[in-house]
Amino acid sequence: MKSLVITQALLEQHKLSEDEYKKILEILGREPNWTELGMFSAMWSEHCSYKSSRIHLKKLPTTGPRVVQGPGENAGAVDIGDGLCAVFKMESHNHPSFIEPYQGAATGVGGILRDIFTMGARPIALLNSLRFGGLDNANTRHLLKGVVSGIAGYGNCMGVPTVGGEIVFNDIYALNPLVNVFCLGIARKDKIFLGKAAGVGNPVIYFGSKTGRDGIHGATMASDSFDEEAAQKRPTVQVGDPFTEKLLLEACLELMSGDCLVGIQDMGAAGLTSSACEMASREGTGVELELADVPRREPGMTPYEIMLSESQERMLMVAKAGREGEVIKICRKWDLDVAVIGRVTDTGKVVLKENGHIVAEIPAKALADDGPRYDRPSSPPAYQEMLQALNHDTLPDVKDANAALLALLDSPTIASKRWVYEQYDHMVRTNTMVRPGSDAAVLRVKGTNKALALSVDCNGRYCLLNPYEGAKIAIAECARNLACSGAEPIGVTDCLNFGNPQRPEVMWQFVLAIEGLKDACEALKVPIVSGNVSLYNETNDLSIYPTPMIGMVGLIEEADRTATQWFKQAGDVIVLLGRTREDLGGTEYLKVLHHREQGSPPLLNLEDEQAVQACTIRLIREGLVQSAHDCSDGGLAVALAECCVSGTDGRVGAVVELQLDGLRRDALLFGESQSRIVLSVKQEQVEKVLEVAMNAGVRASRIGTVGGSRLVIRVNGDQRAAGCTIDLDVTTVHERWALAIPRALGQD
Amino acid sequence: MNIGVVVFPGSNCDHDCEYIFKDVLGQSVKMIWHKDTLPAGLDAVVLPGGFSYGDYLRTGAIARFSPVMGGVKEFAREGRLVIGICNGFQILLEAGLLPGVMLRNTSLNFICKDVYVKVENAATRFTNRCESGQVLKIPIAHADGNYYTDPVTLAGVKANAQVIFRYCTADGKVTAEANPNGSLDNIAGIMNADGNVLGMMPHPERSAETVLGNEDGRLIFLSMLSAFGKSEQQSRLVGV
Amino acid sequence: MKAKIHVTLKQGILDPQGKAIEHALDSLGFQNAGNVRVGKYMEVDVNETDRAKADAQVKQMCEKLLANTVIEEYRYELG
Amino acid sequence: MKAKIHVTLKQGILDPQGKAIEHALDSLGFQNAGNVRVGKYMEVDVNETDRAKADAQVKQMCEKLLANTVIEEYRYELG
Ligand SMILES: Nc1ncnc2c1ncn2[C@@H]1O[C@H](COP(=O)(O)OP(=O)(O)O)[C@@H](O)[C@H]1O
Ligand SMILES: [Mg+2]
Repeated sequence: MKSLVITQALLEQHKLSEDEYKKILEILGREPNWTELGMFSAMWSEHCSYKSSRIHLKKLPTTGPRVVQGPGENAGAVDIGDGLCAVFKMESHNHPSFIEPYQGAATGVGGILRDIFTMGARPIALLNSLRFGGLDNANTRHLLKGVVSGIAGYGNCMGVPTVGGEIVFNDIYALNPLVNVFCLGIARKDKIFLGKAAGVGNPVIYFGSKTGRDGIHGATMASDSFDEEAAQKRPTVQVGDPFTEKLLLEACLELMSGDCLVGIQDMGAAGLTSSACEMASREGTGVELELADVPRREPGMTPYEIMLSESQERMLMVAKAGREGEVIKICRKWDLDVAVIGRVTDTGKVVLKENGHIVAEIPAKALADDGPRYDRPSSPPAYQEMLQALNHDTLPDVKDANAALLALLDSPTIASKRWVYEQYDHMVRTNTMVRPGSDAAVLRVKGTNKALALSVDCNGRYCLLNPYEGAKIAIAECARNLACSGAEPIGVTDCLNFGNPQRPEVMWQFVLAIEGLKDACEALKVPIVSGNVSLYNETNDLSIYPTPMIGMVGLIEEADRTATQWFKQAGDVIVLLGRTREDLGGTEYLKVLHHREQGSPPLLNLEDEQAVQACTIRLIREGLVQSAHDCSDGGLAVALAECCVSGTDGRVGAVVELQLDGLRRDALLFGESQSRIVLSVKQEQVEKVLEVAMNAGVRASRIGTVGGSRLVIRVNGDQRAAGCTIDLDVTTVHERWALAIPRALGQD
Repeated sequence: MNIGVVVFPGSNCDHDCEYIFKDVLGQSVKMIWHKDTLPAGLDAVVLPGGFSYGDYLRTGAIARFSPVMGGVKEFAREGRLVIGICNGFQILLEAGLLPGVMLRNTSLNFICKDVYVKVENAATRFTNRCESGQVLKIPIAHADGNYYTDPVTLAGVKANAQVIFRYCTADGKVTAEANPNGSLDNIAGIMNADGNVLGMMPHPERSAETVLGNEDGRLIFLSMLSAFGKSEQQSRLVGV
Repeated sequence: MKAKIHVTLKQGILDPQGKAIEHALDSLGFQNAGNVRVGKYMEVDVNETDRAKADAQVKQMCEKLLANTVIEEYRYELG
Repeated sequence: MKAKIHVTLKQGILDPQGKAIEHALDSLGFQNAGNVRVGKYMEVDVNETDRAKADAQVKQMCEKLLANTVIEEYRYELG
């Protein structure tokens, strides 16, 4: 091994601290060479080692009767009965998407898909959570278009439907957009594959695309903040090849249907380095690889480059000794590069050779598991109190409620996302019962009577104002979206997007958010089975809002017992479940109409939440409701408007009468009190519905009737002349809501 | 009925087509790897949707050279039923089994949504269970569905009643607004002069079950069964 | 030998991509840009020293695969 | 003036299309074809008689819209 002079600059370039370097010296008992330094740098990056978050993530509830695989593997798995598991995970591709939106988002989709099918699951659904700056910014429009077509380009080509997601626009994300993708697959419970290098002597096989010089050190980049200089650097971008990934998917599933595989893992962040050391570390074995046998796209690649390349669409697997032939045959059938590149050993080490000469030798566990771990200091930001202080007396109540409602519907965060999801194939595989456009997507599970409901949610502004409550609400809202389709939540995945953990205020947000997730999951009895942490989301010293994105999976026992959010039939009665309070803090109303992002987020009582959800699920299962929609951004008025205009088969009006009961008008109409669901119910079933709710301890009020061509919301019986009543033609309401995003994009 | 579904590298809707014919309509289905030859005894061949060869170069351009395509051409020449859906349609065009080409959608975007199509010719082996002029709601999902051909060919296709589906409004008007992709003459599906090869961009297999909220697409498959001489009762209908 | 191949849409065939680019250029302030046509450019190494043979091969590749001669035309240089 | 613009992938960037075409050529019997790279070719009319001005404009069009300079490079001729 060549010796190397380790300089301060070299360490900085590899983002290793002096202490971390000392630890490396201890582990190796000598100086690392260039390749080894690179491997430590990648594996000990924040992205791969979770060094700032690990001690906190331990607090999350990860067990439950349905959990088949918790965190630690490529994805989590929960039992859905019939011998099947739902396998799912969410992941971020924020930094790459900022550099090159199309390829960044596309390769994000590629990565999460591989996480799912390496587990032996066929992916059946994708969702995405996106955060951008305001659409009045040309670069944001460019990013949005690029990201959406990148997600579409990859997912559509793979034949995996993108069935839902969410998008929020806020200037805080302008220079640090978030691109989080969620994928769910179905596997047989007894055929789940894990990433382990078991069986000394077994062959280690590389397959997929060839290795090129793409994205070397992507993992380290994802663990870095951005500044103008970094934007200039523009490291080699990874280009996705969904066609090859589709072949990889089919080849994997074909390989897995036999019994020749022992373990398998995709080469994601930190490429061959992470897959090799993690597979060995999980099993307590070692691996020895011959780098000359790694299929390569470019001549002259060094061991350093081969080990750290993040070329896409590659896999590493361990097969049973003597079964190499079968494996190779299947890979060739699918036109994939394949090569036996090494063996499993009992040394506990990752040993790399180049034409027989050792070029690196590191204990696998040291790389994969013994990375640094920090309990970073945390303290609330100085501005926190100021943020939370919101004196309602300084806010004039709403005067023109019509205009306020239209302004909210025109806010891209609230507006219809049809422009986005029409670019996604959301129907391929013919499982999609409820398409994007309702609270949750619903997919039947072929071969069973069941269906799964999926939703992703997070309100970053709530999390900024109160990280604990905000995180709780993210879980509650996600579950509520599932409840509106009649599904009981069975598992959670998360993607925790935060700023720079070396800032105590960011750590404070992180620690509190974890507490919130924990309490909410425990109350709703739903485990977190997989997840991802994305830190250093800051640009020019400005951190994003803490954004712990939540993806949740719900089970519907009988596929035909589900509901959608829009009103169905004139004459149906509108019933509101839950209680409206004076919750104006952190609302979209406050932002859009008063240009303030301030106050305390709405109060969430987990017991009330649980009761409302259980009640809704029961009502849907008993076939007692025509539609169910939760109140979220924009409050009750926006929820009612959406019920009127979001239907797939046209629009319908409604007449609603509300009582102030001592509330402000704006709080009543646009406040974002939690644990509220708008139902529509056939006339003859209203009594029954109210009775079920009463028995469940849930407040239920009859607030109006579906029908006509106008949305009318009267407060305390007031008339239009008073200027407070909402009275709008549904065509106007629809136009404002449906075309807001295309309108905002039309500025180009 | 014995159905063969061809699997190209990158086919996506192969399982969906298999599901419709086998699990929903109770027919026997064989999946045919594109490097294999067509097995004997098939009554119809389906070229499914998807992204064969990633849609690289041009949609369908590489798939048309797959070894199986020789057999498919022969099968078509013998007058037996071939249906190409979406990417399958694009492959049929590139292979010369149907006239014309597909250009990018005028929006340049991939579009996935329900559209309405009007049945222009109900006297075919693919549409005999429809009424002439009937409007069907069937989803599309493509980026290259903008049908084009030269005026002479178009005139021939029209004169021969080979235009089977046109994009239309919900009440059956063939208008520019109802055209989702810029397709010439609102064409959504055409067949060959002999009437045994159909290509269509909309996906009937996605709208053939009540659980998915729409059964209009089922008429296409039932028509094929009828053409083959089986009534709906005879074919074991699995109620889904 | 390296073949440099241009595949372009035939005159008179609608070019949706070209149109979209023209529109985008326009709204970016390039009002004097017009008539945008988009085609493909491909480079292929042909392992063949005989020029005539290489030429025949490239022509065949174009005819068979690289261009759809219903709507596209091609030209190439060998070098 | 007419600008003829070539946009190609930078060296080292994966070219999935090129790869697939190469594979297809191979199975069509063109075994001696290799190293296929696919790019775009565009023609734009620039309504401008001053050559220097036209040049500056085309360069800007490329930088701003026609090429994605993160992964692509461009060259053009004016004529
Ligand atoms: N990025 C996206 N991709 C796909 N679908 C989306 C996306 N963003 C929003 N949607 C869909 O639009 C609908 C409305 O989204 P949203 O307003 O976030 O709903 P909710 O407030 O109930 O969570 C949902 O059905 C959602 O799945
Ligand atoms: Mg909702």
